[in-house]
Amino acid sequence: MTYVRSRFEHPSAKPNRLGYSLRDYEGSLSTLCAGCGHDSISAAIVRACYELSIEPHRVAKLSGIGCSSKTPTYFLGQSHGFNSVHGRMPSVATGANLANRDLLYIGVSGDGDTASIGMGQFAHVVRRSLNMLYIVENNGCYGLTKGQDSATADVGSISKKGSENQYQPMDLVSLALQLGATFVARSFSGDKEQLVPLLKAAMSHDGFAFIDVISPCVTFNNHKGSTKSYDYVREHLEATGAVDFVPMREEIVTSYLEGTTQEVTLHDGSVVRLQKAGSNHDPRDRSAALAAQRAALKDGDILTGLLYIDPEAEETHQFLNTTAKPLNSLTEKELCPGSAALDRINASLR
Amino acid sequence: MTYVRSRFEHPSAKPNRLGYSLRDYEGSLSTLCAGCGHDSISAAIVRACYELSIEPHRVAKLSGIGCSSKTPTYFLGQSHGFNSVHGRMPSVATGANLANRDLLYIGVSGDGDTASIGMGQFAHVVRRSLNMLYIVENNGCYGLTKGQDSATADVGSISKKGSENQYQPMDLVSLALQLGATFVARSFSGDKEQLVPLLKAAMSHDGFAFIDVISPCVTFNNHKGSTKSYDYVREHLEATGAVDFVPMREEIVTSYLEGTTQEVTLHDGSVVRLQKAGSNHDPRDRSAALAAQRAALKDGDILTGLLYIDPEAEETHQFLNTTAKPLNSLTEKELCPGSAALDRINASLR
Amino acid sequence: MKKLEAVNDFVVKFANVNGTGSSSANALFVKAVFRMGIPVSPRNIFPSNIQGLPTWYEVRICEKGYLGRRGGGSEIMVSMNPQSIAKDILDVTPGGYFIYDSTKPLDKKLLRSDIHILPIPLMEISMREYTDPRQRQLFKNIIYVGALAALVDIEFEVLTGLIGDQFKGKEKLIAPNVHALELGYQYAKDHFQCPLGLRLKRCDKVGNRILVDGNTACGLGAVYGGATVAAWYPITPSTSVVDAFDKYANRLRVDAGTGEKNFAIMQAEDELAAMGMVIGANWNGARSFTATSGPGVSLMSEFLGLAYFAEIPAVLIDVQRAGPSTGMPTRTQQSDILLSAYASHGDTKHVLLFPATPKECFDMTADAFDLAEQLQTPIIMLTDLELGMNDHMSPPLSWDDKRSYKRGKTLSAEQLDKIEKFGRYLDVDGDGICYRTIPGTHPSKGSFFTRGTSRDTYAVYTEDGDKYVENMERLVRKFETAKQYVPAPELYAQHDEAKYGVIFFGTSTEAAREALDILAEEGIRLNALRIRAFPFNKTVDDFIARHEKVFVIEQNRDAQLRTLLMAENDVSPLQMIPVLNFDGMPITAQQILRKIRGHLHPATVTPIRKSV
Amino acid sequence: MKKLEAVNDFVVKFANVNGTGSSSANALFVKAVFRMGIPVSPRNIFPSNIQGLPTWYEVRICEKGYLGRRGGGSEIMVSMNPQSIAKDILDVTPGGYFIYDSTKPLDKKLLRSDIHILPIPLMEISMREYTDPRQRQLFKNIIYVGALAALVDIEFEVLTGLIGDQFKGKEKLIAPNVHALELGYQYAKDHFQCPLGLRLKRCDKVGNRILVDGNTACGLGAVYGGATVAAWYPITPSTSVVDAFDKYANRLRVDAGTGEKNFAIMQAEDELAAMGMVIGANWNGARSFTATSGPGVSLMSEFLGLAYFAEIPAVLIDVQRAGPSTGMPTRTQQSDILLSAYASHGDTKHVLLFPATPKECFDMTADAFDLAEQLQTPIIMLTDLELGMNDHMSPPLSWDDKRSYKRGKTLSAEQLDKIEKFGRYLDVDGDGICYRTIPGTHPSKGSFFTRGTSRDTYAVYTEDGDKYVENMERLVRKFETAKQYVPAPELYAQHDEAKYGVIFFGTSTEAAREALDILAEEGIRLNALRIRAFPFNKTVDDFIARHEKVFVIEQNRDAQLRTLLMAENDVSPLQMIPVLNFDGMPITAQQILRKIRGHLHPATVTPIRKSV
Ligand SMILES: Cc1ncc(C[n+]2csc(CCOP(=O)(O)OP(=O)(O)O)c2C)c(N)n1
Ligand SMILES: Cc1ncc(C[n+]2csc(CCOP(=O)(O)OP(=O)(O)O)c2C)c(N)n1
Ligand code: SF4
Ligand code: SF4
Ligand SMILES: [Mg+2]
Ligand SMILES: [Mg+2]
Repeated sequence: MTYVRSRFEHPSAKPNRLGYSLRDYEGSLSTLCAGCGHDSISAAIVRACYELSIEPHRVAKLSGIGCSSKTPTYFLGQSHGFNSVHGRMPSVATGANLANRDLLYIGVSGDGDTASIGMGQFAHVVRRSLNMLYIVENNGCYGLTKGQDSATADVGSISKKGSENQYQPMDLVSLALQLGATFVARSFSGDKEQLVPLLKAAMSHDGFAFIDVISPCVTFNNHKGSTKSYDYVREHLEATGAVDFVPMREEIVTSYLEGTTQEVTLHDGSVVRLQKAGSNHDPRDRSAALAAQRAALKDGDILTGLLYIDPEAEETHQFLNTTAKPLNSLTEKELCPGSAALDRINASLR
Repeated sequence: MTYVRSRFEHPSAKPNRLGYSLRDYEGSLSTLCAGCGHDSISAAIVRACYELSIEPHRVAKLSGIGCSSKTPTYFLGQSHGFNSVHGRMPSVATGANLANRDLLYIGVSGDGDTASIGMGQFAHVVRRSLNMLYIVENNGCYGLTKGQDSATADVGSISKKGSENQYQPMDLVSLALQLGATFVARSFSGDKEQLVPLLKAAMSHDGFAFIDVISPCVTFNNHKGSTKSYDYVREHLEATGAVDFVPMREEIVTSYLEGTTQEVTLHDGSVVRLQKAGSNHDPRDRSAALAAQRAALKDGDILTGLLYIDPEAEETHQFLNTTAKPLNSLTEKELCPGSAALDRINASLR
Repeated sequence: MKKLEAVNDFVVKFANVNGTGSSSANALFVKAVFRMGIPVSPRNIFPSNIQGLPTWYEVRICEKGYLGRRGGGSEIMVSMNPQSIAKDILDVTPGGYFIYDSTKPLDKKLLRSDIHILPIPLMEISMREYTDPRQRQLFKNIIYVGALAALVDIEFEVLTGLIGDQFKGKEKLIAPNVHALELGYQYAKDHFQCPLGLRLKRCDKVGNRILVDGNTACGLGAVYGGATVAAWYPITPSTSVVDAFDKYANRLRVDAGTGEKNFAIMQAEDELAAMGMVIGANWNGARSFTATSGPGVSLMSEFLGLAYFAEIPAVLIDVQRAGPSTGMPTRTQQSDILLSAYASHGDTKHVLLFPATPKECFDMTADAFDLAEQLQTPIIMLTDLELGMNDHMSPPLSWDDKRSYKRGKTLSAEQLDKIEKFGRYLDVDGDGICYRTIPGTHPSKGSFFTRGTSRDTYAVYTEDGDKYVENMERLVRKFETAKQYVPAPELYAQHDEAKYGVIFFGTSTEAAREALDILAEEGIRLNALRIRAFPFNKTVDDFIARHEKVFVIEQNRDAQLRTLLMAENDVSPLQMIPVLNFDGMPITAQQILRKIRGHLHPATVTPIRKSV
Repeated sequence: MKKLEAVNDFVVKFANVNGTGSSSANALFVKAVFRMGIPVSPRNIFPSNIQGLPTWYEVRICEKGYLGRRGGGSEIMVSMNPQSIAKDILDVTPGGYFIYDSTKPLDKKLLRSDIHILPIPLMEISMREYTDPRQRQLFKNIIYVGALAALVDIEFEVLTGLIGDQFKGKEKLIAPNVHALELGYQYAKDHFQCPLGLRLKRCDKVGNRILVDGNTACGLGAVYGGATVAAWYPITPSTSVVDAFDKYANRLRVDAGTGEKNFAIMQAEDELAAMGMVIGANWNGARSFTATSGPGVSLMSEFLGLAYFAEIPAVLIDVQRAGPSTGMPTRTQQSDILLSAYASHGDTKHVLLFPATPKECFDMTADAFDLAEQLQTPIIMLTDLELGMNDHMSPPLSWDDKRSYKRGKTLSAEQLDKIEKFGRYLDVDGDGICYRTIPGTHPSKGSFFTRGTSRDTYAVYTEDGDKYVENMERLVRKFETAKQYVPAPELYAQHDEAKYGVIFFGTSTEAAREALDILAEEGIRLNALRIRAFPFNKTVDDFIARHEKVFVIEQNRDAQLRTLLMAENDVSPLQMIPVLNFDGMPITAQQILRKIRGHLHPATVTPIRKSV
């Protein structure tokens, strides 16, 4: 259990545009193991919401079951949360989103929760391009049930018990790209400089935003031989280039050298700026993203950063052509056709 | 209901190497709609098993629920069959295969059975590279429940009711490639010249062999506007080049011009020969296969033929290092450690 | 030879080939009987297959107004299927009539001397008249309806009227259809002595009733009940519930100007997902439902336990079919009762509704949304294939325009402002029902964490045994409270002297009514009660207590409702005599009578294998 | 101040922090008591969390040999967790002892004058002695065991002996551990008057029993029972069943030469898949099982219905935890009974086994594979967290080397050759059990199509109601037959005059035994029966019939077994009085006594909120 509060917190935290301080975005004390990557991700979410000046009560947090899925209790204490059942968060999030298109939906899951029992629902929530942020806190194992290999464990990775994984890993990033996710990124719980802007960009994305965050399990999968340990990940990180998120309201201050950056403008006018790096590809090109990811996997590199974004993405409500008003706000007035209409129906049935 | 027997049957059918005639591989009368693509696939399976001289009783047929999943009753009447529950054939096949590694496992499923309710189990049976042939009879709809769109329906495809599908299709071929299937092909129920050799190659492959066969539903998805109708498919077919399967026993007779063909030799010495065609790529190169498939999809082409094969594929039993003898043949002798061992265990617990 | 004579009291059976468009012709016949003011109840007996297999349409005509399946053979058989002809001819009651397509000669071996054979060269006539093969197929069916009109004396203008209504907008189709009717009518007139001894005669026993299937009524109930999110996965026999919701919502819930929809329908990837969506939507304040059948309910078990324990409203319509497993997907049964009542692991109980008519399907579906939000728990409506997929004569659907949706204890921002400290699971009113909040309601108050794990009254995770027990006992209290909210049972004529009572529910109702009347005519008077919901309220206890023995009529093998009565109301098993039919066909009055008589005068019992 | 005096009869409780390696030290203490021939029963009370939260280890020492949880406070508390210290000190019985790590001073406000405070500067000692932080942590625990040795008079050589056994192969670890023990031992000797009034004294009440947890015994039972395919998905508290199977199979089932395995373990993607694999493997002739807990059983419902209806053997071990939903994953309950008995839609019934000791876990698991193949249906073993995850004193495991596996009615190629026409669902012997064939057995005979849809006796698909009913009634016959196959109930001392009977099962057994003895001492003699399986056989009927009233002891809220008795054996609810505890802790004799006494002399009842 981490007695210390999120690492990002310091008294200096001044109120944001809406007057909320960082603390207003925090949750209750974490009961995770000290040093668990998941706690860093919670801290990054707190930071991102704070910096984006999101109204806490306009966020809904959803999760499945697992250490990772416990984390929504540890951030955004003023938001409603729903810790559902194992592997089924996507469907609950879908129903919630259909009920009210106006909230920001943050789904937190684990690699077991998503890649094993949740694989089917994951694939389908991507396919529907539900407007939500879907975070997988990927530690390559089942933390809460004491460290069994998950479906994202790499071939040859050694479990704490000493057994070597034989099965090919499910690369959720490739799958999300393949299934048509409109925002796909990978990051590392240890790299808040990258994670926070990525989260901000994802939260500002209209459509399905997926971030797979490698998040070491210090208790069961942080030993030598594990490919999800802090050390291993650090050694194999390869970034697509720094990400910088500029909300529409702020004008762009920092200036970059000609041609060294690439900018993507989102619906709301905010801008995602990517600094070019070696392995860079056009983040609007899905095929290129898939190729880059395959190449990295071949070389045993962990490619992080924003891999793909479609700023024109459409989301479920557009497919369904639902009214702009949240469905949960409609009353008898809008919903009940009344007795006259019913009489006409009766007549048609005689 | 097709009163006529499988199209391939003709009295000329002479006994095969084992002395079985084609009829020995047939099943009971089909109760599917006349003209249903699925019946052609059944006929192709009959033909392939006959030509490969497979002992019918050494085959196990498994399926889920759907018109497609009914078909195992219509072929190989002398084989055991298991029509399980909707979307769960992969797990039943996995258990069956673990119990006896010596049979040939043919799984038949539909696009609803696999891409919707069965997505999770499909992904995981691929990941385990179970030694089986997995056929999806893909008609883009739920035939048995009267034609609702399935997850493989293309964007813009018009349902019989007239509604236009909004959701992006799940391309099972790309997913199988992405998930690491070691034999991946796509075919068309109307093209037996291609389908039969593909089936023979797949049955001879040690490891997970996947064939997605576009198989029009004449009753609910064969109208204008559907992208899974006979007409539409025929218009958009693009073959990777003819496939030719040469069992180890037969020596190669037909000769081809230098460089026009490509040969892949399987474990048992049989050979898959691919005739080069325009869109050809090396079928041993997974990335190339993925790229070719993406390109085809972009152009709205339906790429058929053998897209990928790994002749060195490993399968589940190798990962598990199980004994060569079928587990279901082991007796007390091999399985029960006996009382002496138990006494030692008791002692260790005092 | 014997010649059956009857007016407005016989059974006509159509034997067709699946997928040949016979259903609309058969429906035309039924609708005509209906419009002649004669009570009629049709039943589709169809295979789990799309095309080519035998399918039957059994029409009971009964001026007395009994709408349950009569059972026994049929007085008139319209045999249109060579595959099943041998079986079908045997189905005709001695003295009855066998109508078949004589275009192909009838196999002599099949002939019966005790019935009247009426050959009509249907295909021949239609080949002569029409060129397009599809038309030939379709009109062949209309022709036999025309023939029937002559044979059983259907008012022809009723038929033409129906054709007129059916093709409003496509007027040019009217003439050819009427022509087809005339072809059949004329042929019958010319070749047979019309009408037969079995005939129809206009009467006034229909009143203002409508002819509709239960699933359509459920779909409409969801529209009127304010459902905005429907999440489902196709499965027979429930698919038409969502189809109907879709149809009427698109007709009644779309903004004329923008074309935007005041509802969302999501075809899920499976039933687990469908229930997950329903739970997510209800949690977020939208009225949401799903419809499925047995296999779907099994798959929803885990989620139902979550909704029970986390106290999230949900509406589930289970259109039951014959189990177990895939069972007989196109046959009817009432066999998901125990599963539904106790779905999921641990100590769980769910509220059940048992509709018996399309009108109740409509009312109870609409009510289910109120109940779900008032009780903050899943409401499972148990209908079945017989009620859901067959047309039934039903009182007209009605809606009180003054009615407003009961959203239950849901706090608004204003209410939250007034509250000192909000506790999601605080039993403030002592009825076991606590106050909930919808996400996004208030900037700083009312947020809480919903979970399937144990928690204290403030929704904080706890492993404290006392707090766990307190919560579990409150849920029992809530279930007690539910007894006052759910629809009360219906009591039928009560005779003080009656020693025996009869309990039934859902689609056993019509057959039970008929059986009771017959017994009454014999001077055997039994009291009756129809259960409409679980938990059972005091009326049920009292009814059972008042009688020495109670017959419990069900359509399943294991007498599941009887088990529920014992388990929940401490009724002695010995007091309850199961009356069961579970062969997949709707239970009949005769089956009920046999069992009850067998018990009343054991002497006369002849051991039965099964239904008439 | 009062000073508790007792020999071999008190409770010691260890309060630790989750994940600090205290468990092996605590186990060392328990094993020492055990080796001194004194009956002991330890219980782990742990959070659903990996590290940092409070966890307790409650050790009951009872020369009389009662192994159930005693309840009440503890006579000795070893307080090692600052988080829970306030709660822990209150838990001590007046006159009892509170041992704590005095490295940090104790908050004065917490002090109690009615108990003895024994400060030991554990961390300080260990800091002084060891440098490596991990060692300091670990040895601190060993030190308090050493201190306890002096305080309650554990034979020191027993401890050193245990250390010796524990570190066979790693001898260099022996010395430091023994040293740590001595440090504690010495400190206690120097600072406190040893032994305390509460002390141990070697006796001979252990006999040849072993100390093992139920899950390990289940895993071993599967190895001996011939399981070759294990398919599972991790879930507390069942995970260690498959872990044990894995451990022992790798030790006993691997070919020494080739290293090839005579078994396959597959971690499935979820519980649906796990059950699918079990069904596929059993269908194909391999003995296969899975282990899970409540949520898993809910997810397996659909597949269980398929296995019931298609008649495929399957073995499912449900290690129950507190539901509903995720509930309290690390607490115990017996609340999956109804779900398991009736799992899945339609009319279904499943065979259940209720083990009460590790030896029964072993025997019943092995038997389950015979039963599954003999009855061709799923066998569900209902154990629970209390039995599965805690060490229990158990009779030694035993195996008859002459025993051979009963594979049931499975036809070999030779047998098939002799058969005229094979019918998979033909009830040849009239016991409801038909003959099956395994794929690949015979080139031309015995193949059939397995399905979840209705079929005739030759496994051919049918929608014929009669054939369906015939099959469903045969399944009832088979379930009757099962009564002779399943383990018979155990009867305890029967007094002819006794008006009251007591029924219990599984982990209520020890507490029930204790309660019955106490009542007997008071001259109240009750007859008792322990249920070991469902369906219940005649012995159960007779037992209930023999008594005016029967107390049914269960660890769930809704008296689920009582419901099952009513439903299946027509017992009147009024005859059965529920005795329940469902707070997640194992039921105690005191809880049982309170309820039974309350009923025997209603006068003296004091309404209880809950357990001691
Ligand atoms: C239906 C069901 N099956 C199994 C479990 C047990 N379980 C709890 S968490 C978990 C896996 C969690 O792994 P992951 O999602 O990777 O989360 P992590 O703990 O690694 O962050 C499992 C199997 C459960 N709660 N529910
Ligand atoms: C659990 C469950 N849900 C739903 C159904 C109903 N159902 C039967 S077949 C089917 C879909 C079949 O579609 P597909 O797999 O594409 O097969 P096709 O008929 O198109 O060949 C569905 C939803 C079922 N049998 N079981
Ligand atoms: S077990 Fe692993 S994943 Fe879980 S809290 Fe501890 S470190 Fe994090
Ligand atoms: S409905 Fe479609 S899929 Fe099913 S049998 Fe007919 S044509 Fe084939
Ligand atoms: Mg994980
Ligand atoms: Mg399909």
